[in-house]
Amino acid sequence: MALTRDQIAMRVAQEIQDGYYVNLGIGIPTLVANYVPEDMDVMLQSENGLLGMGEFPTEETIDPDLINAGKQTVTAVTGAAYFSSAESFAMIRGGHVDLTVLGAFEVDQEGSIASWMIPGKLVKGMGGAMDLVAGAENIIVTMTHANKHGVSKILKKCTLPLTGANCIKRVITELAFMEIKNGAFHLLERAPGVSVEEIQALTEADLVVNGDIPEMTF
Amino acid sequence: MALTRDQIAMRVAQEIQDGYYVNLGIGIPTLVANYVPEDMDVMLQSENGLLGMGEFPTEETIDPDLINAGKQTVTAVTGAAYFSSAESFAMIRGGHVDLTVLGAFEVDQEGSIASWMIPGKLVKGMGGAMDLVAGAENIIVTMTHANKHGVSKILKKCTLPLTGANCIKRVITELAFMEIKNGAFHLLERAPGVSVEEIQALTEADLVVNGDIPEMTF
Amino acid sequence: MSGFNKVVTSYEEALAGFTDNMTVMVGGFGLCGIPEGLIEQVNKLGSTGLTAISNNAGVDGFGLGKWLEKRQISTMIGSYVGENELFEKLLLSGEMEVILTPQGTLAEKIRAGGAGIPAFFTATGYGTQVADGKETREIDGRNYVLEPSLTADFALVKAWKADTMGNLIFRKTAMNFNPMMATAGKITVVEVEEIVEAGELDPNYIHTPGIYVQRVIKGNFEKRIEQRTIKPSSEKE
Amino acid sequence: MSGFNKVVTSYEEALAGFTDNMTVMVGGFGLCGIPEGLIEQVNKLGSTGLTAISNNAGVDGFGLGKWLEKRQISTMIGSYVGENELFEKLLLSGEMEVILTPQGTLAEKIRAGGAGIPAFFTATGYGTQVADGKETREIDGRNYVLEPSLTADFALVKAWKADTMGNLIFRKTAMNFNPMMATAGKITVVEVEEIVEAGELDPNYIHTPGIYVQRVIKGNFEKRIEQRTIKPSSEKE
Repeated sequence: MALTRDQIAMRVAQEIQDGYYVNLGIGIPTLVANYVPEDMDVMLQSENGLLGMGEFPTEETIDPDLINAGKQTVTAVTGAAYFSSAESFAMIRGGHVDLTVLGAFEVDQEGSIASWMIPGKLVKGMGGAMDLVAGAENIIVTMTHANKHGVSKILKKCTLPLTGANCIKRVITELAFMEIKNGAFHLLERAPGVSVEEIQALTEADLVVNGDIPEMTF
Repeated sequence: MALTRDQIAMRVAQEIQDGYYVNLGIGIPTLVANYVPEDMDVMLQSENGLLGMGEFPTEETIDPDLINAGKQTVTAVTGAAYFSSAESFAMIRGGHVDLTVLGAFEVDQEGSIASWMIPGKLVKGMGGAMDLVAGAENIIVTMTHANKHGVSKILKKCTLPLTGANCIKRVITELAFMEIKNGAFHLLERAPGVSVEEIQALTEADLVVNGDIPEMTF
Repeated sequence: MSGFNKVVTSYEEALAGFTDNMTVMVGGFGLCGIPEGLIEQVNKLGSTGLTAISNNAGVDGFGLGKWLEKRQISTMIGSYVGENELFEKLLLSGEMEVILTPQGTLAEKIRAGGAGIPAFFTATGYGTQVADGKETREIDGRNYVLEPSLTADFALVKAWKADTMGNLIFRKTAMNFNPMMATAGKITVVEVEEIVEAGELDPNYIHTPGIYVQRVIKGNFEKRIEQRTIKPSSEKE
Repeated sequence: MSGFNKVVTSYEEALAGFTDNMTVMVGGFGLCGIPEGLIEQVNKLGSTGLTAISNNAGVDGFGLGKWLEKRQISTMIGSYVGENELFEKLLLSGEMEVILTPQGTLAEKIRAGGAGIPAFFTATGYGTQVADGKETREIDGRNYVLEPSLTADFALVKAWKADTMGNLIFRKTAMNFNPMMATAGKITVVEVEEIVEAGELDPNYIHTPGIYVQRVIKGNFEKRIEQRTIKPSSEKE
């Protein structure tokens, strides 16, 4: 069965290591924070200028001067630091963030990603997404495998304006965990109960399937 | 009579305006601080990372963590700020310092300056001098007009390795206050009792003398 | 220290010399850390043909949203349109030129402008439309885009506290673009919550030294919250 | 927060993995703000063939002067030789390669290295031997030199205080090159005067966030003064 949004986040969380500095994008990536293993510590980076983002505030602790990159009011954890956006993107562009998780409209087998614009329809601006995909060594993209009409978003070549070229290596959808290398998607894991054929059917890109593909475990 | 070192500094100080941020080099430029008019305030920038340099400390207030660009122990005035050397040179390169005063071995009529190296003899490194001459709009060079053998240092073309090209506009020596424009030195003022002919004799560069040249007043 | 007293007491004085067709940077991220009173004053002045450099353009009816309503901006340089419907409309209709710039590149272009760096290479945007028409170059096996820096006639900055000499400190994430913009304006005007005497801010923790600042004014801030997110009351620490 | 505890208790541990022929940045300006114990440890290790990036090279017998004595440095990148006689001798004899770099360019190259900027243009050094062999370009009527950034295998940094997570604050002008170097080392080791618990440093005034720091060690500092200048006792305030 296809993963829920929370299950996608749970699977991403398994890739986290103790002591990681992590940047989580808006949407499913945000949920990842809820599934960091108990015995591990991570520091969340928010690109507007905060390292050590905490949970949402209470009515008593809410502070308009303390927001995250999604413009939500948040708190700061023990050991946090505030800094300018220039410093924040120095961290990101300089490769100091250990893991970046973000959403996408499309990804392709060359590792390119489209996530910021649908011409004529949706213009939100790229915000920090282009910097994040260019700066991080270690990126996980979370997205749905296809749109509601069954049209694949796992493509040979992105059709929408790119956020970054040749920068994505790992993608987790509601159906599969895939790695991009040598110009193709490689199927690493299946969602529990989802067959390789089902994944194949919704994947427009070249999909390499080597041997038995294990199911994800939670 | 030729100016003393202190008189050169006094003449430079007349160019200061109230509210100026000023960077003073080592040697005569340092003396300028002593002659800032009573009714004016200046903030001294020290390029290692201090805005608002004060006088030397006492035995009681000396602090090894508080030095100037000449590596001397100093103090900080009210309203001072400490910052990194990157920030310090952002100020300098970005043209935020109102006046820079520094010494030189040679200057030439193209506005080039040599101040950091005598090949085979003296290698101290350029330190911040190249940044200062490239960054400041408003630079005054203080120097002796000629060496002790009477060889001019006010040249058609510098012979020593340059600190900066085409960046110097004003020079004050023990004999004269000169402006560099249109490929020549223009004599603005004479030291009291020094004749135009004496200045001319010690100036290898093209020297433009327009009308009566006033004596400096102190 | 007369020459260093940067405090002005009216918004008219704060924006003296501000005219049509100027380039103006405005600090803030979303509605967090925006110079509310200075934005209001430009709106009052009614200046048009502005090139506005700001990460966002406020929301409908607040912040830079007001400049949009009055059609004061002819060119907007920012990274995020977000939920601002009027912005999106002006962009799609072409009524306003919009130069969408990645957030980190925008921050760095402003920092570079203030620091006397005319251009720098960054990997951000390589292979995307952001790189269209720009020089690209491979350095040590990676591809980069050459980005020119940004400066402005006026930088409108919001800080937490200033001393009379213009030394600034910011508060939490209200810092965002404000420190870089403070360095990149020919005239930098700072609206603050509190003005203190010189010497009251610890010189070791000043975020923006006064050398970058020309004018300081005390403002009154609404500090509107864009996304009020509260921990559900059922949730315990 | 086990994963974020960066404190080490021996210099051996602090410099684990440090080998011959590495590139190493060393913070400080003159003898102010240098990581004394870390410098000493590299001297003890006897590593050779080092490329050292530091504004100065200490004085004879102290700071990086000790690395010079032991001929540990094969290439020195700095801005000032100053009064260090051995440095001048090794430079003039060609025994050590010396890449003299303007101080501001050096600071910016290191800042750029840490910030993922591979190269930038600066007016500094245009028309001088610093620009020899480098690309130059006219931008808006001024001439600039293209300067590549610098990074290092190890950055040896001196801070005033660190918390256990590696958040740093510096003190007065002992800050100098230390914050940029902290960002530009693959492994950044910080020697501090005091280590405090996480949460004890105000998040609003942290100079270097812990994300840049891999190891923290408490040192004992001599803080030798290079130019002891005292106000003449006759002079009154």
